[in-house]
Amino acid sequence: MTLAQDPHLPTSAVAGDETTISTSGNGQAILYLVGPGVASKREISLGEDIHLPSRELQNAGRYVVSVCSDACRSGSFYVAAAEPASLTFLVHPSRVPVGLSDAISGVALPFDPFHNLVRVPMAITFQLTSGKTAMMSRSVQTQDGVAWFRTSSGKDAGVLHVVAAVDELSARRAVQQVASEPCNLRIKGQRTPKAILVETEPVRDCSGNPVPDGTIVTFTAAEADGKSTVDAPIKQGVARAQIIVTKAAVISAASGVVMGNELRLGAQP
Amino acid sequence: MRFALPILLVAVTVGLIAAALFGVGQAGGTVGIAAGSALPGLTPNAGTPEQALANLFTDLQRRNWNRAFAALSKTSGVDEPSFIQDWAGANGSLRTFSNLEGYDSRPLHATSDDAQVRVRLHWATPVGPVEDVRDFHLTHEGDGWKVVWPKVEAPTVPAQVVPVTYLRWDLISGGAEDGWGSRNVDSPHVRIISMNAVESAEGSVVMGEVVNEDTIPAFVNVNAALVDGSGNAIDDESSFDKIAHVLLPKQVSPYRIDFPNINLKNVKNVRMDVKATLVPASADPVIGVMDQKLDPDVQGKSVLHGELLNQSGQTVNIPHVIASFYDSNGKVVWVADGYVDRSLLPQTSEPFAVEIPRTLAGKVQTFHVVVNQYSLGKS
Amino acid sequence: MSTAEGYSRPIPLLAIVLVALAVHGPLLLMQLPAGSFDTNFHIFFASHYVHHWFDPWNEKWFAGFSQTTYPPLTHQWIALLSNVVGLKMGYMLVQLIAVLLLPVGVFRFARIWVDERAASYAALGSVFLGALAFLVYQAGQLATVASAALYLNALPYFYEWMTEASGRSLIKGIAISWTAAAAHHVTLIFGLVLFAGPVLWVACIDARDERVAASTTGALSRAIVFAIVVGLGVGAVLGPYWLSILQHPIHQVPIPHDSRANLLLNSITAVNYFVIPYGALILALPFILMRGASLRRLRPLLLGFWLTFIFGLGGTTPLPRWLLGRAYEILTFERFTFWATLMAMPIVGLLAADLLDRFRAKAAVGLSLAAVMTIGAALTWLTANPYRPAGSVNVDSVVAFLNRDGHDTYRYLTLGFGSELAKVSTYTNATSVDGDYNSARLLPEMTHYGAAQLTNAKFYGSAGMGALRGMLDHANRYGLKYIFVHDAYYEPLLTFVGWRKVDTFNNGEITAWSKDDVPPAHKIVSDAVPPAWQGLLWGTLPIGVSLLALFLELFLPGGRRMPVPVEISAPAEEHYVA
Amino acid sequence: MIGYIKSHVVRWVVPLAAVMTVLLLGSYDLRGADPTVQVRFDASKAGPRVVESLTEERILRDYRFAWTSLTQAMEYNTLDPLEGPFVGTAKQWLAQTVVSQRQTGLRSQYTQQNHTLEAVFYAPEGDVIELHDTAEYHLQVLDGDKEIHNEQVIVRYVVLMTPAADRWVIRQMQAVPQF
Repeated sequence: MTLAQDPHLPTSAVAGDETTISTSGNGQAILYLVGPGVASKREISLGEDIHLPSRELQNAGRYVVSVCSDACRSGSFYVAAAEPASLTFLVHPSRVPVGLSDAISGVALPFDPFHNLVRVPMAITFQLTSGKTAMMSRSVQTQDGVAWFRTSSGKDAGVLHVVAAVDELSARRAVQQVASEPCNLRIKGQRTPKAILVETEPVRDCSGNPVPDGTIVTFTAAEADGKSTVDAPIKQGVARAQIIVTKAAVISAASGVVMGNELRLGAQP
Repeated sequence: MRFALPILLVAVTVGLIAAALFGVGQAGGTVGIAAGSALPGLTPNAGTPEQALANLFTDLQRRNWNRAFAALSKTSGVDEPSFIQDWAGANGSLRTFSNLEGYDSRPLHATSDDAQVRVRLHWATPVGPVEDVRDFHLTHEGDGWKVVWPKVEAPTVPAQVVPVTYLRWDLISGGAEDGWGSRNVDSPHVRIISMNAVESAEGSVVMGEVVNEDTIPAFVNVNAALVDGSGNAIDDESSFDKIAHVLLPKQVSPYRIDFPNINLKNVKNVRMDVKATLVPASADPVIGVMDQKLDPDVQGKSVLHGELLNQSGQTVNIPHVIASFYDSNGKVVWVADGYVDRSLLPQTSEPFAVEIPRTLAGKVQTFHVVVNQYSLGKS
Repeated sequence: MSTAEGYSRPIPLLAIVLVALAVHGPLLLMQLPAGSFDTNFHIFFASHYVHHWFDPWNEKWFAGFSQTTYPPLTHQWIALLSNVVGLKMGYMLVQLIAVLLLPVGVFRFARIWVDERAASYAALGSVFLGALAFLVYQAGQLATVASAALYLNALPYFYEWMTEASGRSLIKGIAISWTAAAAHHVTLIFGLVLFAGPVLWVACIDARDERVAASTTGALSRAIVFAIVVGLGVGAVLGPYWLSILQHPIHQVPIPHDSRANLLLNSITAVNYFVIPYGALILALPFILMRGASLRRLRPLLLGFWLTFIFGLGGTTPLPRWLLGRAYEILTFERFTFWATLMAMPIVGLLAADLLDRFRAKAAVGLSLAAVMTIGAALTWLTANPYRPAGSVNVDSVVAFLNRDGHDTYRYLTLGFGSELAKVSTYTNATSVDGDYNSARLLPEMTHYGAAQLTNAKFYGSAGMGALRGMLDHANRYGLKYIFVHDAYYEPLLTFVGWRKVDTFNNGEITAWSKDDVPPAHKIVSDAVPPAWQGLLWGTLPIGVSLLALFLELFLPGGRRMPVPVEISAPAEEHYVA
Repeated sequence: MIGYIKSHVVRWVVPLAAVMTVLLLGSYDLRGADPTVQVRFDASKAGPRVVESLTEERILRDYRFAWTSLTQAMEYNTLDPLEGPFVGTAKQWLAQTVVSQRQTGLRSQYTQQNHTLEAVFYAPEGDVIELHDTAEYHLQVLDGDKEIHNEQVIVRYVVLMTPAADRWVIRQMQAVPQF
């Protein structure tokens, strides 16, 4: 039983393809295969070709082969990724105010069916559409298995569809374009027997997009010797609050850092 | 010896017991269960107003309601259920979770038949120790003093229908697939809009305000690390309960971070870090802060007080008030908070008060109050 | 044998042990102590030894603590037995062994003072002690019971060695004393004064009266030899314990305990710590005083009993505080009551003998009723007592939650779980910042407050809630992400400091809370980690001395001799005593 | 008497001691060695986003820790070290390797490790970084105690790391013949 020389290993192997190893000598020996996700051991007959099934070579990387009889002889070979089968597509942010420059970015990475990163350069197309309007279409060559883009947000609130595609493969993401800061925050008030009911006009940003419901508007009623405040959420486009004021007061509203108009009310008769 | 030794041992035992009862070596307090009572004859007589109050508080601590009520003056304008509710709270308020831990009493005036005692009550509550100052009126009846318990004005809510338009955000966590790239929901965008570090009696304090600039609710926590001249962190702490953690879109909250026993002189730099995560939230209830005024109280302390008005249709069990105080330049010079021990029933109001340090009273020009709240079963 | 003869003869020890087995065996096999205060604590310690016999550093509590802070013997035996019967039954078996050893110990201890017949009554009575039932079924003080039982078995050898200079007694006494220390150090430390003191005294009396061969000087010098050897051995056997105590003396703020309360000022405390433990013995107290004082030989025992009795009253008298100083705030005092009842038993044995001689069957019935009612009241008190451990919580869902989806990469806390905290800790892989052992706490958030477990924070008022707030304030520092709440009391605090309810278990009985910005837990650096050699000592010496004691008891012949029978002569006027 | 003791020793003590020894040994906690891993990191060429200095420190720390963990996992065939530093495909592959090694009785030792790490891509939002690692180490593969492979080797790895709650984790680690 002799092992004449090192095992003859494939010079190029592709993930998921089977391959063969040839050995020299005669008699029985043990073949070890250690690689990413694999550590196998089997008896072989020296001098015969050894068939490595595809399931053992699915993960790209470096494989060590060792053939042992009275002594061990080893070698290694690399398995490369197969053709792309999926795209990992990272898009940020998931929500973006309208009209912001360089606010949206995406990174795409092609992977083969066995989750190996495909490093062979290839062109990935990024497409952004808002409603039926195409906002951007760009083809980017992958480098080290990565392609990326960056662009500005649109003018209208709503869903922005972002697609990355290579050949028949595509990955789709959605970015919610939301209204920017409120613009021209205006309030009106109405006195009731117990208090003043104050409410905003429909709250919109400077592009006319409605500010999302739930956004807090702070109403403040300043009297000569104190003040009252209510943090009220916008519901169906309008924020409302009830403020107990008996004296002359100035009522104002603010949302975040944006101030609205003021209402001056006299004392309750 | 046959009789001498037993007699000696019994005598020493009795002597030791008497020594413990009459003040030599204090006995450990009861832990866990506030129940039981002293053996007959061992409860001191209410011979003084202070002793009458002490007996009353002991019974109230142990929830011996009948005995406590029996110790009240007949002139008290309260029935037993109202008395219990006044002391033990109702509607899941903070008081219902509280236990009287101790008290300090100070007589205000006393005659042979009548006394007024000011008592500072120390409550143990789930949100930390709470102090409450209350004046008690006592009268001499029969062979001892009795406490006159005032009539309790409990808020009543008329039967009504409060319209509700539900507005809340829920989270869908997605499937169990690999989260890389396919489940991107960005964290809310939150920004610290002001920060100020000052020295206080207890150490250093970092405070300011934070705003949720996003369109979704955010769970917010502000952390700060104090750094010395060599760039080493001295201490890191968080805003804990001195912040409204859940901020709705565009909502502003004060924050305060305490660094006990840290001298600000040793601090070269403050490293701020605001963490924001997306959380489910509700836009209700809306609580208005009415009639806010900064006035000195009877003890001369500067107190911001006002009324909280529940504008929604749900009971707010524990309201929490956080106030930021600004100087004439609009800089935050102090952040203080306080819990309200009565629950806030729908469409009703309850008073609140927040104290500010005496040294800062002169600096404060204006203030901003945020109301945080706990409602049973809505956490 | 006539009935009259039957009453005048000692009860065989084997029969007494069988009675103990018959009384306590079923209760333990039914796992009655499973709901006690400390059972889960002992099982938790044992579970660590199951997996890490030679590594006493336990990450599961207090973000890491050393188990060398508690003598390991009972836990190691549970760990060994658990390989066969599981942890819970392992606990019950070790507890049963301790309970069976107790009447043997009482019998042998009583023989130092009284004749065999009275000693046998003392031993039989000890099976029914309210204090024993209290410690086993309510408090779960396994180590105290085991150590006391062992110590009582060692004392006759001490007496024999002092009075007869018997080498075998010396060896066996020392081995059992070391074993008792390996089970519980506090018992040995106090036992030295309270139990061994009277034995030394009576040995000197016997020597002076020439009732034994030894001289007073000889007895004293042999006592010193015994004490030195035991002391050195205990130093070695519990070496890592002493080193850890020296490194981290207990400087924590005192934690209140009801056994330190004045029993006269709270009726329930009085019932819990006096009426239930003593039971019918309360009726015997005058006799104990009178009879103990009437015989010179019994006076050391009476004084030892009285001192222990006073200590057992906790804060009812100032004496324990005066004598113990700061240690008063660390110790709990129910164990002293247990020891007091054990010390009273020899004299109670005499009372039983007197009553049986005088009233025969009536006395037998009366004594039996008193014994059964004493233990019966203690068992009834388990459910009637407002101090009883909180009702058992099914923690399986909590354990399952922590053990899945990587939740164990964070630390957790339970609130309102009582002793079930230890049960959660035993079966989860996750670690906690809390724990159910006061002396092992080193985290400043806990030691700066006069409160024990965070899970019971509310019972300690502002101190407890202060400790809890301190810990929650540093949640990110400790990777504390999950809190399980079994008491709505804590919900407001959690809400205001930024925790959210994320799950409910057992139909809402338990809720799980989480904080979103907490990073995974990392190891907390501690100087309390014992070096490997201490782990090796800890894993070998305590179990080793227990095996040595077992070996010597079983295989060293002549070791079962009782002390020299002592004739108890009754005062002349008490004609009814034989 | 000596005979009496001897007979009992043989009958009881020896079996008892044997049982105790087995129980105690069964309880003994084996711990792996802590291998030394040298890592040099150059983040200057990454783009389009500039690697922040704090990020650079953390990646260096976490990458070194990941290799330390990998080394332990491969040597002792234990999965625990893989929890934390690895996620996704990288974790799955390493776990498969460990399981296969266990089944076949193999183990791999990575010693004398020197890693030269270079960042080549850092995403605009900082949610992924691609690294090239030129790793030089000594690899020994053993079947039981028998050495079947032994080499000093330079292996190039393409690594994708993503930020997790408190650290950077390796999501993809793929050896390539050249960059």
